[in-house]
Amino acid sequence: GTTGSASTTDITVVLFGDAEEITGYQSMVEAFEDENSDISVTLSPVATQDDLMARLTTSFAGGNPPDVFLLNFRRYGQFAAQGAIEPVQSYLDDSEVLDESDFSPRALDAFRYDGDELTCMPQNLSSLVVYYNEDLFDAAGLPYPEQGWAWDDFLAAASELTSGDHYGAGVAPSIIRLAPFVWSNGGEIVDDADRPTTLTLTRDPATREAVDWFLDLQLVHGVVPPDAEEQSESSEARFLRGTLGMYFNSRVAVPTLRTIDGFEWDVAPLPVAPGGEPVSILHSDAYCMSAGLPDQDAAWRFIEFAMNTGGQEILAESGRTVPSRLDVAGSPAFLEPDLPPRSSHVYLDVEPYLRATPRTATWSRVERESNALLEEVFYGRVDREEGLRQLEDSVRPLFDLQVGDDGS
Amino acid sequence: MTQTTRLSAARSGAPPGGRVRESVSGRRPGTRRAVHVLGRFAVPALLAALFAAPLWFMVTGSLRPAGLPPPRTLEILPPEPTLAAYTRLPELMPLFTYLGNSALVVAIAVPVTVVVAGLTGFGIRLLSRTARRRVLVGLLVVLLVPVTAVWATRFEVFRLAGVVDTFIPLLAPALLAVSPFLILLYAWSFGGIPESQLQAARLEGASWLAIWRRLAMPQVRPATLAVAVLAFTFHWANFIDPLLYLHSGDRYTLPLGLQFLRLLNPTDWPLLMAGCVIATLPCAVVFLFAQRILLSDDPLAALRGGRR
Amino acid sequence: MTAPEVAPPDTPRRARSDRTLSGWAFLAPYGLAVAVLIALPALLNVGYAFTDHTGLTRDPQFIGLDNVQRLTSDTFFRDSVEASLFHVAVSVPLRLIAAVGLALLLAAPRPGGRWFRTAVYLPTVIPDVALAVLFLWVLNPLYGPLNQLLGLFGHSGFNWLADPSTARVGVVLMLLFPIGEGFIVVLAARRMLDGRLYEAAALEGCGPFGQLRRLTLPLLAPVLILLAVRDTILTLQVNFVPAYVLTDGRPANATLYLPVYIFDQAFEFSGFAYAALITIVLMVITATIIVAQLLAVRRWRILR
Amino acid sequence: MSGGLTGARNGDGRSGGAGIRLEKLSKSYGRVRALDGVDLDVPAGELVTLVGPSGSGKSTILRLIAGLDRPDGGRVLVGGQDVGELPPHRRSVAMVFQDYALYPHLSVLENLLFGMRVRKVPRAEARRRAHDAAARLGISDLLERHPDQMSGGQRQRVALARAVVREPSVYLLDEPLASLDAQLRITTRADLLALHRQLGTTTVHVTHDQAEAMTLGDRVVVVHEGRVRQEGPPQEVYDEPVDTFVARFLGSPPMNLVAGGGVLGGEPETIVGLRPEDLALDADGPIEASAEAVETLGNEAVLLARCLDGTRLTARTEPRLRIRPGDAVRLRAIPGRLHRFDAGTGRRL
Amino acid sequence: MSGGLTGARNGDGRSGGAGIRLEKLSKSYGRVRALDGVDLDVPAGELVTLVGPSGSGKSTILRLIAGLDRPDGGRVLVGGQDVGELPPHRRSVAMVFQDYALYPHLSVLENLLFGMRVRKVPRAEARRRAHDAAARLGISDLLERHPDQMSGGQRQRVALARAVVREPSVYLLDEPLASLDAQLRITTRADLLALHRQLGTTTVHVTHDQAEAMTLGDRVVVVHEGRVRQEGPPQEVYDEPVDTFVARFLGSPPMNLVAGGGVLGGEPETIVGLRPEDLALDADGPIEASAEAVETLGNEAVLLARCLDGTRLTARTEPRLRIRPGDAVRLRAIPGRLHRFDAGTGRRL
Ligand SMILES: Nc1ncnc2c1ncn2[C@@H]1O[C@H](COP(=O)(O)OP(=O)(O)OP(=O)(O)O)[C@@H](O)[C@H]1O
Ligand SMILES: Nc1ncnc2c1ncn2[C@@H]1O[C@H](COP(=O)(O)OP(=O)(O)OP(=O)(O)O)[C@@H](O)[C@H]1O
Ligand SMILES: [Mg+2]
Ligand SMILES: [Mg+2]
Repeated sequence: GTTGSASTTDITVVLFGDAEEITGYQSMVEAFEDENSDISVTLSPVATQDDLMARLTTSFAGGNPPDVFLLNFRRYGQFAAQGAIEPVQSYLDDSEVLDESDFSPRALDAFRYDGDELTCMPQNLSSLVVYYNEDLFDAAGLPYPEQGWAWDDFLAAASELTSGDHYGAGVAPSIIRLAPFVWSNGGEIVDDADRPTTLTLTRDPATREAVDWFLDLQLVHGVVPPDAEEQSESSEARFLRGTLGMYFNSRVAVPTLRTIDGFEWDVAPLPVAPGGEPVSILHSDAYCMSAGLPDQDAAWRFIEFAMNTGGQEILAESGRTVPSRLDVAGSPAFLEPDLPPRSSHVYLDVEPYLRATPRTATWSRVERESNALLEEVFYGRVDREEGLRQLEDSVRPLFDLQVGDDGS
Repeated sequence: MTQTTRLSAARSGAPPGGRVRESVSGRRPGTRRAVHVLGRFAVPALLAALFAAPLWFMVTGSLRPAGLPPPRTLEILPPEPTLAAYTRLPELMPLFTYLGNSALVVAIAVPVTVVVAGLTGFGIRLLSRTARRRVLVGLLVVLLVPVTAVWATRFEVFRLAGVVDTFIPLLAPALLAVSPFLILLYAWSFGGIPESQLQAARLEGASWLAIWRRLAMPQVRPATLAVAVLAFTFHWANFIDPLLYLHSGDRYTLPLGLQFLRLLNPTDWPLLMAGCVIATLPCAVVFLFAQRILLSDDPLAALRGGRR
Repeated sequence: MTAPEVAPPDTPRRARSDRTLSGWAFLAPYGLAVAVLIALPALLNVGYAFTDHTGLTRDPQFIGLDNVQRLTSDTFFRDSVEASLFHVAVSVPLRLIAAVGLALLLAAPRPGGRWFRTAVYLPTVIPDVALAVLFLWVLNPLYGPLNQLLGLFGHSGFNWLADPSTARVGVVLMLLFPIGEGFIVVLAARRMLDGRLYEAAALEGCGPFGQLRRLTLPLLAPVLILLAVRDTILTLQVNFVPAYVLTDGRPANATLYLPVYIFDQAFEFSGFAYAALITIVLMVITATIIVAQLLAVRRWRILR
Repeated sequence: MSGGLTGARNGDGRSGGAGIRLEKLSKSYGRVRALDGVDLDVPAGELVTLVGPSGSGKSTILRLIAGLDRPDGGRVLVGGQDVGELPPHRRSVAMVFQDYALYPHLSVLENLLFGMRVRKVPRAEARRRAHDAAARLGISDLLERHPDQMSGGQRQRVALARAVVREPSVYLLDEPLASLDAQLRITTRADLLALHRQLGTTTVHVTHDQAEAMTLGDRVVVVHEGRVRQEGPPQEVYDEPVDTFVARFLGSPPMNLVAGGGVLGGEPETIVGLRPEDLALDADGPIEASAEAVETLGNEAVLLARCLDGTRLTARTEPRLRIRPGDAVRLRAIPGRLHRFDAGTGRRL
Repeated sequence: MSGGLTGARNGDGRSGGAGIRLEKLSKSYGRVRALDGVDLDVPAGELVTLVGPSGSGKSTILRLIAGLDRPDGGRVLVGGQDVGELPPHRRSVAMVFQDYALYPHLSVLENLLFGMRVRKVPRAEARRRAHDAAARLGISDLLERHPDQMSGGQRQRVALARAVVREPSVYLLDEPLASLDAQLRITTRADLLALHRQLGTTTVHVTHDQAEAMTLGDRVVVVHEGRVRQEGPPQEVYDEPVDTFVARFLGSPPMNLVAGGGVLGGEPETIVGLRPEDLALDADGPIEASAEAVETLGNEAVLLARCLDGTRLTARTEPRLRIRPGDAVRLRAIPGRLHRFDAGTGRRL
């Protein structure tokens, strides 16, 4: 808590990330403390988002929540629904440092829990993209993917690249990987984006078409590594080793991919459905403040610093994040022409088309269970029709679950 | 001294596999020898190898060069063993800080565990029969409470005590002797000390605490050794308590660090195995020191051997 | 020092109670720790089971038996109970048999015996998280040593963690290795048996197998029961960290053991009160199994 | 040495010690009545042997004197002072247990020092006393050994030495010879006696071996079922047992007891007793019998004879008899050596 | 009963049993040479007592006969047949251990049935034999108890009963009386003897108690340091010990041995022995001494005397002497009872 002595205030910041990300946050905290000698920050990192949830629940339940914590937009609904988060809207409105218009509207919209007031400050604006191995494309005589390429182009390239222990594409079977394809095809993954009551993978024809296309990659065309192969060597490891043509991931992968020195690689937008839109899915984490603490001032000053140019640049330099501040995102600090990927603008080009999944209190659970069942279908462990039906059926009750006073 | 040797021989018994069976079997010498060697060495060696195998895979897996896909056939040793994975570990995380924190926690928690378990076990020894039975039922109930039931609610206690984000919550299991099982281990061992010894010491003016410290504890050193090893393993491997009750990154312990590692690349096996080796090594070393006594044919005799 | 002239009124039993008092005094630190760190939190937790506490706010409301109602229609909970029961039914006997069998086999003094015992104990020192990571590797369908071993016998192996039944077997297999504690206890107990009894039995015509069946096992019965009870609790409640890391409930809830589900509910899904209720169920299940075990072996005179 | 009864000891702290007096001592363990009104007086400096069958309450008496248990009723006086409220270690009492209760993890020297260490006796003083005691008991060259490296007899002496270093007013010895083998028991018995002569400290020695009781004590106290049956000098108790229990308990083989007198002659309503050594083989003896067995003991033999009326008698005889089982023999009771007891109460008439 | 030596037993399976013959038996445990060429012959039906100090190898002999250990050299013959290759349970040998080795988890009845159950004796037959044996040893009313609910003497009888149900050719008893108290030992000794008379089975009885050895056996075998020192009827061994070891070992108090003869008269280079009972108090005796101690045993007393030249002698005397320590006494050796041994080898001359 903010148990400060007369001169300095202590705040605790809980974040998640891998070792390298944490180093980035560390240097940002140091820069902040240099500028604000009256605030001392305890940086409290955890590895996974699961660990983060455990940490946050314990400290909220124990009455000692952190001042600032980082949450993915797919999880904050759970907290927001119970009023555990102090909305930042009023702070942002009063701020002399930050201005709402500096930030990506798509990212901000994702964090308006009631659709109106801003709940948390999104710090990044990542999205799903395609990383591809230029050397493999060259060897196969394929053109590099470009803006607006279509599903068929993608499939053709993937098939061409698949041979022996080489696979054309790597993608994790999960809702957030599947969703942009559905949206691109004009479908929806839930019946109502604001008050969803069920997944719509089977009932909406456009959705179903996209789902089948996605599943066919593995089940029919075999351009995605099968189950056992994926467990033995992740797609990322394959891509690093140069035996995977294309790899779907968000910006997160970049620091790791930068360790590649055996071949050239770049990033491309998602392929577009026939006659569809170049949609992608938002990946964004935001700084939230705990509700009910006596003094939010220090916490807000930390967020201000992190969201301001200086803070955003420090993180952008790690290569891992796409800054949510559009001015920083457009600056060399992010675009960095001397380090791969050359085409970082791809992340920014898609910004107007970014969409987000529902942000209800139980969404993270829905996603979790769906992913487990989708994996069963994707790797052919269960029959496709049966599997998808089961997926919808078993997940449907989760939409109705009440968490706190939400939904009543 | 003949008396002594015979006594200790009787104490260690003649287990069925040993001397007795050897002379019992009445088959022809050749077959008997074959069966004998098989029973005495081949089968145990096979089982021992089976149990050692996962550790072996762990070590050899960590010695493979990074980035290469693992072999698809069984290999006893990687073709070009390398320590590359180990040198990468400290680059990826503050390995030595984590190790230092873990060491500090263990250095405090293990003695505390031994003292609490020892005191409690001795207390049980002193109680009357009926009281003892009641305490044992109580211990069973304590054992019954799932750990998950207290994780979050304990935080409240720690917050009220103002010890969140210190190492003190990590000592909580030590104050609980890690598990009632360790207390039982002590109670059981203390049961072997004859009543007359306690009374003799009382007569000589020793307080119960002095009796515990000077008489009881020194006599159950194998139990202490066992408790210490088990406690070491527990505290060293403790993942949940640091996750929930530690906040400052620079106080983190090794298991939390291992978690960061897993996130980096879930199939970078050499790196993961190296992390596992580092996490396991201290426990293994501690245990290897203890096994000399703990697992010898006659632990008491082995202890005495160390004493002279 | 002179003796007091008059005896105080309650002279009798003071010497005895001096000892009893000391006994309780020795138990006091532990008792205090139990009260503060287990009893209090656990009671709090039981209280929460009948509220709408989510873990994120601090004003839980009493909602009566709503959570119980929810429990009755929760298919995940049903899966979870089934997974746990399967696990206990398979894992506990196997772990016991392994620990007891190995301890008895390796108890006899023999050259190098210590190293055989050490090998059996060693997997027990592997930290939980490391054990799980290690088994992710061991059970790997393509590179995993287990499938490669099966390959030597011409079997194509399994995709262990992908299939519900093999995933369960995989977890059981993993937990079959850290049996060192039971192993060591049986070893110690076996050493304390009187070698003379075995000679007497041999003289009466009892072979090694008969000695095992008629002497060793009945004599070790109290220890075995203690281990069974402890292992039941451990398997149901504590051993979940490796399972959590290895499979995290997948596939198809096959390994969604109760503690994993409790953890998910309490810490991931903001179902703090609901998790508290499942915790109570878990305790009841555990206690039931233990009582059943104790009743089943009542005639062995272990409580003598 | 701190507190306790040191004041009751005389000058050099070596001779005499304190007398013990038990008054109406009673004690029950649950429903078992271990002691049932025991009165006993042990003058300072005397060695008294408590003898009785197993379970008769001998150990309980010692435990009450030492303060390890509290009596349900009655008083314990040491040196004339009621020690009811004194904890064990302030009673200036040293006890030697049947199993010696040596501390197995300590060397002999450390065993001797243990008590003084916990009582904070200065180091030099403690070592001096330990070495003194060791020398006195002839174990000076065992000081570095551990208990399990010694023979029973050696352990026994260490246990005694540990009692000696306390310089107590009273020694309580609970069957200290029971776990020694026959040969060793005899020599250690002599050592014990010698020690008592040297120190002259009040000593209560418990045994269930009647031979030990006879040879050791200035006085012997026969205990049975929680009561003192008889006390007195050994020979006196042997010669004039107060009842049939004592008569049979002391002496081996035990006294022949014939209800109603039978072949020994006597009134009905009485039991007549005759010790085996008082029954002689005599070709003209009045008692006709046939030999049943002859147990040869080297220096003597025990003849088991069955009289014509079926009474069995044992007689102690010369060793080199040529009597075979079945032979007819004649016996004579040495006159004046008959004991008469009441058939109802068993008490001596 | 399966296999083994039943053939060697005669008709009714009750009398005689099989003779035992040990030839040049030797056995080492590590560096300890437990047996060093033991030759022994036990005729069928005889009861032989093995006696010797602790560690002399008595138990080892039994273990080799039973087949619990294998000899390093030499042969064991039972009923004339080399049993070297037979496992213990085919040797038709029953053993009673010093600590009884009753199965603590079984009731007395189950203890008795145990061996017959593993040997697949029909149920009814087994129960009959168990009840028979129990009746024979007077433990019929203890059948439902567990070993920890019985006294030492009762356990002892159960152990014997367990041996009896086997109906073996040979009984091996390893100090079965050692853990009993003195009173119980005497009565159980008688029971044992009676049992042997009834069954007439070859029996080897081990003890370190010389009194037991003297009274029990048809023959006594004295073992020392892994060798048989002497064997023969008890009285013969007592009267003519072959060396000083046997001389001192049998008899209590032990024989007086005076190197060079001294006050007893004799040549140098010899040791002269005299049993305490052969040394009489005699006012005109040639040996002047002063009394050191008198141990009264009720029926007799032992006088410890120190002669003028410092030699200590013990004499067995009348009980009611009025001699005090320090009194001057005169002693006389009964002529013809002197034993002479070679001073170098200790062997009888
Ligand atoms: N702690 C105890 N709890 C219950 N009963 C006891 C206890 N101590 C002694 N007794 C009982 O009190 C009686 C007297 O016991 P005590 O030990 O004084 O006998 P003892 O004469 O010393 O016998 P022994 O010669 O066998 O040592 C016995 O019946 C015994 O069973
Ligand atoms: N299992 C064994 N291992 C090592 N030494 C042994 C073993 N058994 C006996 N010995 C040694 O062999 C010698 C003879 O032992 P044994 O048990 O035959 O003696 P004993 O005459 O029966 O003695 P006691 O009267 O003490 O029983 C002793 O020195 C003993 O220490
Ligand atoms: Mg006693
Ligand atoms: Mg022996």
